[in-house]
Amino acid sequence: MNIETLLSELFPLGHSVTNIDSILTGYGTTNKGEIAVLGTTDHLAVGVEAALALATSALGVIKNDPGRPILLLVDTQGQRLSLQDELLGINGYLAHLAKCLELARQREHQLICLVYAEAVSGGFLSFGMMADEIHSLPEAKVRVMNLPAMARITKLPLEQLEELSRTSPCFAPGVENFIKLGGINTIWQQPLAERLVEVIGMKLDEDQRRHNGFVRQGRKLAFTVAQRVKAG
Amino acid sequence: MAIKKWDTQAENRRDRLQRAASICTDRIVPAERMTALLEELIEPGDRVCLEGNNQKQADFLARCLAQVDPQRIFDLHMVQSVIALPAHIELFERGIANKVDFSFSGPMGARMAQLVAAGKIQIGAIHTYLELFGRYFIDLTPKVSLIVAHSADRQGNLYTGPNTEDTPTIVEATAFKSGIVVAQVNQIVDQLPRVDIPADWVDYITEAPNPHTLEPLFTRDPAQLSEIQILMAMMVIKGIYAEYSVNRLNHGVGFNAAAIELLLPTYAESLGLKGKICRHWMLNPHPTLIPAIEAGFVESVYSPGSELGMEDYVSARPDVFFNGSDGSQRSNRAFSHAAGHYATDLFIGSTLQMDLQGNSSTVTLDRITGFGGAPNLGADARGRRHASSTWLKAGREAQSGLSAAPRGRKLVVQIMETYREHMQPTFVERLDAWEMMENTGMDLPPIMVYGDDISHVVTEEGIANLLLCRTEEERSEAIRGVAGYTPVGLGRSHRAVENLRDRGIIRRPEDLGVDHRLATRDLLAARSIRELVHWSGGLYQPPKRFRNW
Amino acid sequence: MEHLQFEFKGSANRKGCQKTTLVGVVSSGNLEVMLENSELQGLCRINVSTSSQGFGEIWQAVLNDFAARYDLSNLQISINDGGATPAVVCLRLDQALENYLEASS
Amino acid sequence: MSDLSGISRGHSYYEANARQRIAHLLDPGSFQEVLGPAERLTSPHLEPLGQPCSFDDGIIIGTGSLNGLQVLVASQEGGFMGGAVGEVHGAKLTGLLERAVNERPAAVLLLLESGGVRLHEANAGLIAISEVIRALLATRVAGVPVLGLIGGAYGCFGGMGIVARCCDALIINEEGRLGLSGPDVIETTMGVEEFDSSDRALVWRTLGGKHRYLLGEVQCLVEDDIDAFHTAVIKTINTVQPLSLESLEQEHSSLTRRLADYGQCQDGADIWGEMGIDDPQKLPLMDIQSFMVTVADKGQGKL
Repeated sequence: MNIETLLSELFPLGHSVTNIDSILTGYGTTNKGEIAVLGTTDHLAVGVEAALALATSALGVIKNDPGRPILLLVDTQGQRLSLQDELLGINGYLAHLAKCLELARQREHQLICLVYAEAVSGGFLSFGMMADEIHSLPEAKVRVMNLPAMARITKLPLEQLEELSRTSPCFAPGVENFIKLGGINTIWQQPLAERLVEVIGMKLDEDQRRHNGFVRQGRKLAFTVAQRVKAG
Repeated sequence: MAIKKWDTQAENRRDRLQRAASICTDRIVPAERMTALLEELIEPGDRVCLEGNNQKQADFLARCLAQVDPQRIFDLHMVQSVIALPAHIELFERGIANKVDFSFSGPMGARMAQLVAAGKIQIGAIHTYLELFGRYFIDLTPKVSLIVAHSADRQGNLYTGPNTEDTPTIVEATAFKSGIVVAQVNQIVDQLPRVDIPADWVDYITEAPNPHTLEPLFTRDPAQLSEIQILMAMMVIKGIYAEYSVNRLNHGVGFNAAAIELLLPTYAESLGLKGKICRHWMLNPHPTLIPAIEAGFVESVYSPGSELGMEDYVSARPDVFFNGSDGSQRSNRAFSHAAGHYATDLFIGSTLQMDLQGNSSTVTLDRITGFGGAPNLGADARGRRHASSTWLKAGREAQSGLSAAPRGRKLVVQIMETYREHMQPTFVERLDAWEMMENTGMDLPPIMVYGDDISHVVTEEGIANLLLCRTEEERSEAIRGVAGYTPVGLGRSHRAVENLRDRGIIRRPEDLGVDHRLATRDLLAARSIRELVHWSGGLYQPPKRFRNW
Repeated sequence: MEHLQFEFKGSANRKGCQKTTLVGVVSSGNLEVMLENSELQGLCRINVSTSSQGFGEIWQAVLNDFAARYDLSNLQISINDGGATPAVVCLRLDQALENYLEASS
Repeated sequence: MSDLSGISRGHSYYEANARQRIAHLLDPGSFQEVLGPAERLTSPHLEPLGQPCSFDDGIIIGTGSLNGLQVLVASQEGGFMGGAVGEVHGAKLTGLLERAVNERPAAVLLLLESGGVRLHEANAGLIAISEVIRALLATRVAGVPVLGLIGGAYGCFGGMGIVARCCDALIINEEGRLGLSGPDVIETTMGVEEFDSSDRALVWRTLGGKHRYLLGEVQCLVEDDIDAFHTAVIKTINTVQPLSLESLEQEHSSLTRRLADYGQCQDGADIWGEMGIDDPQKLPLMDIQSFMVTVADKGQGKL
């Protein structure tokens, strides 16, 4: 779904979201009131400028609109792969973005994420995955890496990975797999505006993902292991 | 009766130079005209020497030669130390050359084997360096030699820099037998630091578009040394170097040798061995030798070639190394290998395979790799006559109980783990070299070091002293006794091995008083390239690929 | 992956410590060795998980010698192997046992 | 054994494995492992791919003391799958950080050495790292400092590179590397012209400890000695700032300035030159002491 269609379906009551260099910022109107919007489009490869721009917007919402819910719209092919980004410390820029979003959570902003196109590793990790809850459109593509690249790096035969991806949700790309693991809460079906309104105001205190992965049987160990460590 | 002419070779040389004048009348040839020049200088069927060893390479001239018109220049007989560059192979693929006499073909070994099978290369023989150099003066004298130097002056004198290597030998054989010498240099300058090759031995010089290739072949990163290698190095120091007071020696290249070098300032020092072992070396300037030099173990080092990054360090230690009046090192492979054969008391090296006779080989199937210098260094010098206490002690061990005129023995030590990585056994019933011989129709299996030259075999299990063995069976059992869990080692008789142990033929670390708990990386004088730089006072400048800072 | 189990009857009742001992790291050409006290009716049991298939006989030979060298009982040894050579295996076994006995004394 | 004084040197952090680092960093005998190897909490995802597992899944966690201060500690084993984060590995780390919120130790010490997500269980690994980030920041919000130590052969990359920069403070040695995408990943994807990963000097100018220190990304640059890390931990533990709007705005302006000042630079040495360091090419060759003298008052203000 392209970004214009998405925004009009999410906000039939109107929005002021702008797209500058594939960075989305602005506000949308719902029948539960205004919601701040931050996001990327065009499968953006997130580099230092983009991470900084998103952080600027996040800090702006924290300062100017205390407590307003924030919708994170995800479409990224991951971090930008370049020497210059590494030279400047891109991981620090992405961490900064994650910290700004965490501060928003601490200051009672609800963080809702919608993966509407692509969500890949680094760009997703420091942005959409910081949300209280993560949703996705049915056609969205979520992955760490595609299978051929994975086969190359792990030096495992592609056929073996393909075979195993049919039974294990653990490494094959796909929204369904992330749902089984608890990494994504739900798939949003039309009408999107209703889906959004349903979740606004449902404030969650804890990271639910381990528990969801356990209940959905996709990630059986993470929850119990973490609980045991925590309990001491 | 017709008068016999005695100067046909010189006349032929004049003809060639005259033809070449159509391309270039000057001694200094523009790089872009080099291929055309070679087409005039070289005639079909010529014996051509292309300089290059495992370190420096006349890479530009090799490319020029590979580009000549094969309709004009063909059936060349190449004589060269090493076949290492793609251009070397192209000569045969394009039919410019069809025969080769050489010494080593490491990286191109697999392609060599294919071309031999396809009938594109006829191998005269695979030599050691000294043999090949020797034949340059007997029956393989080059008509044209394409050589490499660091720089030239406008008169044509050459400066080789620290990597003199094979150049004097090749030029001597060519220039004094009516041959033609063409040199590539990195730069032409007004004033050379020193003259390594005089101008009147050189016919043409060209400034190559890029500096010649130089491989840091003797650099071993201490970060990769394992505890097993350290344990074996401890055994060598205590069980061989100390026991025989080894002072004149050569180390083969490799991690096992690097481990020994790095234990001198620590383990050997702790045993009080400074000044008692390892004083005089025939060795490329191994960076891993720096701590031992700085710690005062090493008095002199003579080198067959230099090592990338070691130039400033070597220049700053003229008491140790052989340096010119300009301060930079001068090396010479021919002299070094003669010295390594006759003037050292010990050689230590590693191998990929060893059989029950102690024969060792670095052959892997489907590759023709050759010998380099190891067989000359790793062989008893039967023609040696001067004595040393080390040589005499080894000789006494080898001869005890035999009625023969007394003579000494060189210590030839093979050091290796019983398994290589990926669980390839080092000890085998039959060397792959035999199969190689059968597949390629060689006269002999390509054995690197013959078993009867080997004095000691060192593995993680211990040391086998083959000098003390009196029968074939005893030698085999001694080798089995240090062959670990390889099929060969598992075939041992425990009783026989214990018997050999009682006689001191097999010695385990505990028999030697080597505490295996000390065999950690903390025992290394340097655990990283960075620490080597530190030892050198910043003089060693490692190539980029070896840095982690 | 290949999973092997070996058992040796020992007589020396050297009681180890309560703690487990672990040495080594599972990486290419390396292994981890874990030693635990265990009531095994006098047996020393060794479990090996290895990424190198088909070397059961060599493991048997290495462990035979190890068991003969130390004569251990009531000890569980567990190994995760990343394709270590017998030399490295012997070294780690010795290190593990030294740590184990040291900690228990 | 007789005199081995020639090798009497400290314990190299770079050389040590994950367990040895903990043993030398903490007060002797104080470390109590949580979910140790005997629990056999191994990854279930490796066996089907023919990969050996490790009894601790490549991370050692537990409690201990450092100069008498109670700390929680986690140490990643780079030797095992490059320290990569899988389901169990990540859950141990997350659990430890959450435990810190309850126990309120003086600090949580993260001895980081990781290539990021373990591809053999990629989805679980990615989510696990996200959980670590959230747990880490929650721990900081709760007022417990989290310090990261970097200095192993495998560096700190991928998602763990982001985790590192979420810590209150970082301590690194010269050999340590910190970044997001490893040089080999960039070379494989974008070509050798973008990043020649075999040029190790370039790798360190871009990702190495000295450059990270000059950028102000790490608070302490130390010798490769576990004692030096120990000293740096004590020095740093009391200087940490809470996660607040003010601190983030400060970081924001610092990162904005960095981008403006050095955004056009193509090489670490260019940046150091811009910082006003004379002869920047010399920096990589200096030992830590002379480096510190040379760069005093240079580089970006510490975050």
